[in-house]
Amino acid sequence: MAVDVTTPVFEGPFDLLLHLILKEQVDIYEVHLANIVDAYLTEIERMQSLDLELATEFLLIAATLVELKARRLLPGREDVDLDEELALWEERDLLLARLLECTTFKDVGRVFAALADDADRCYARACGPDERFAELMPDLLEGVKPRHVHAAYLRATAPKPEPKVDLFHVGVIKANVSDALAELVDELPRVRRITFRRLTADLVDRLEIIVRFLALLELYKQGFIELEQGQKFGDIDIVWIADQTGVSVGAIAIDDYEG
Amino acid sequence: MSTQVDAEVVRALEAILLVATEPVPVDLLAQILEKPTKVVEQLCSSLAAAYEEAGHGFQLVQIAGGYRYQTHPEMAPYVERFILDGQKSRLSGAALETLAIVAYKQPISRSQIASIRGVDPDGVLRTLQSRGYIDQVGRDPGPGQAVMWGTTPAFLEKLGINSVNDLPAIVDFVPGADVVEALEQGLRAPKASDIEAPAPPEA
Amino acid sequence: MSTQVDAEVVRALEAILLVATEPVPVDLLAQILEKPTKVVEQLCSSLAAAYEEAGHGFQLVQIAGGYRYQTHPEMAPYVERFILDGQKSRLSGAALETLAIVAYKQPISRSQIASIRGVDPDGVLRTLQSRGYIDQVGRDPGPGQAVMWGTTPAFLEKLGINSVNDLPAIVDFVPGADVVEALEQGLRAPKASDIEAPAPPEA
Repeated sequence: MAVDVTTPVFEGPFDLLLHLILKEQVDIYEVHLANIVDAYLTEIERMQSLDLELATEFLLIAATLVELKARRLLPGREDVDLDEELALWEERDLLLARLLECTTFKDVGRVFAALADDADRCYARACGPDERFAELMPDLLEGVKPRHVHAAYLRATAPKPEPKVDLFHVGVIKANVSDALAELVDELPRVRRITFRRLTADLVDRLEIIVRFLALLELYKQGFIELEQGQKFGDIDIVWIADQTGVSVGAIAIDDYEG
Repeated sequence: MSTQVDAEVVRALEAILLVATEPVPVDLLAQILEKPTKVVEQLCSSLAAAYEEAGHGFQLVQIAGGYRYQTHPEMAPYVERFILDGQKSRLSGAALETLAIVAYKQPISRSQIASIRGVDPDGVLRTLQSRGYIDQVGRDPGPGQAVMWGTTPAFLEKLGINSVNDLPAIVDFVPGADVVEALEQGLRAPKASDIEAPAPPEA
Repeated sequence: MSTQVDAEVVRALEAILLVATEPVPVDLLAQILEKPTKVVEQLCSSLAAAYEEAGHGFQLVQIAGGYRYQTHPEMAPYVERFILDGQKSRLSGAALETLAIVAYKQPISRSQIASIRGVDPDGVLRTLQSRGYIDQVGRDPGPGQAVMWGTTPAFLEKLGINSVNDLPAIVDFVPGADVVEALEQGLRAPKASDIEAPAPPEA
């Protein structure tokens, strides 16, 4: 459950690359290679023993980038092996194709968010027939015995088998302020105004809600957002007031709350 | 008060009454709409008359201390046919689990249920309430005053027990064999046979 | 068909839809009303238009393969004041992207999703399934028999659309020439002649 909210700053290699190439408007060769490799290594560490196939893929992409960049740094190399060159271009085309697919679905995701935000403003009638029709209503508990209720309770409260290796890193909840910031600067300019309750409705872990709150305070401190609370214990309204929509996380200096 | 303003208040009235699952007292409507009770009372009763006049298949009626939408008595045969033909007749697994949580942990708030089940329980709670298996049994005295849920006498009756104490006791949980296996499975590195070839990228 | 008869059918429609707890397919309405599906479809859509025209606080909408009553979006502030506990859950960016992939490529396996997103999708898939937005729709007939995922009616309701066919065409999202070029540019291995002095290495 907690998984999709502990989003790392970049959701994997494509995301990172897209960010570097498109949002930062730089070409890949002007970016610190070390940063890319670091980010990859972090990703790989995060996914440790989780999915070899994916980890391998990270490495392949990283290697391609290293190779591409190495060429830029070695101008005028004459002794290029043609086969090697072609293989590299093939790899590059593949990477380009996948980046395009990834960016396509990122855009669709934004449209989905807009559709869902609109749909969320409508509340369906779900009252059902009134008591005049009670006798006609099929009895949903037909055949249900106390032991079934007992079994259902056990099912509901049993620790969920999570095919995650988090058990090995006992107690480490992967939520930190910079991750939360990254999500917020992507999301808030889009929605403009939202209540804190709604913003965190998705989160189950208390720590994640707290981290989200700290990230908001950070944004507030730096003048990106306005916070309003009408009454004690009332909803906190969050309003994005910064002009820039493309605020980069790196631009926001944050206090280190971790550890 | 201008007609313009009234029209907006009437729209809000319609929206609130549409989602209400039980009759809404005029006082509460007045409070939400920030209008005098008398005005809201007046608007409700004209709205009810307007519906009747227009010949809708639904009515707005004053009942049990509040207003609610209900079907027009003349439409009862259609409603009955719909209930008999069109309604699901089994509780989903998710609904039964939620019902079980309410039964064992009552009184319990929506957010407590959400944190046990890990998902938003609103839809399921509505279904269970509309079937009369659970009901609101009070409010949390703490900040936020969350609605607390509990099971109804009808629930006990359907299960053939006298009190929730007659449900099988919950002992300290020991994971079943299937859960243990699933947990183990999750920790195991994937077998080669589990891994598919990645899909060819599409441009 | 006379207007008289139509009026009666419309009243019945209103009554049935008022008691329904999920969108009612036109087929089912037609069967209960004993009218041709086409006629019922037509009546539903005129009824929806009539409500909108009259400026009611509720709407009749076609969603997830059926018709349902819902509150008008403009009334959301009032409704939210009324249902204090009714906050709807929102989806993270990762969940939305994954949902987008499943919606357009269904049926699709976990590893196909992974290869598009470049990250392990298990956690997100679990969340989406527990919310009821996606479900297992079968197994890949190929070796490994991977579980295949697809979207559910709850997904359609969440997005407020009637069917996946109502989703915008995927070609509309394929990045424009400028983006493709920027990506191309970013990944281009330079020809020797293009190269000026290399950027100074940064610390």
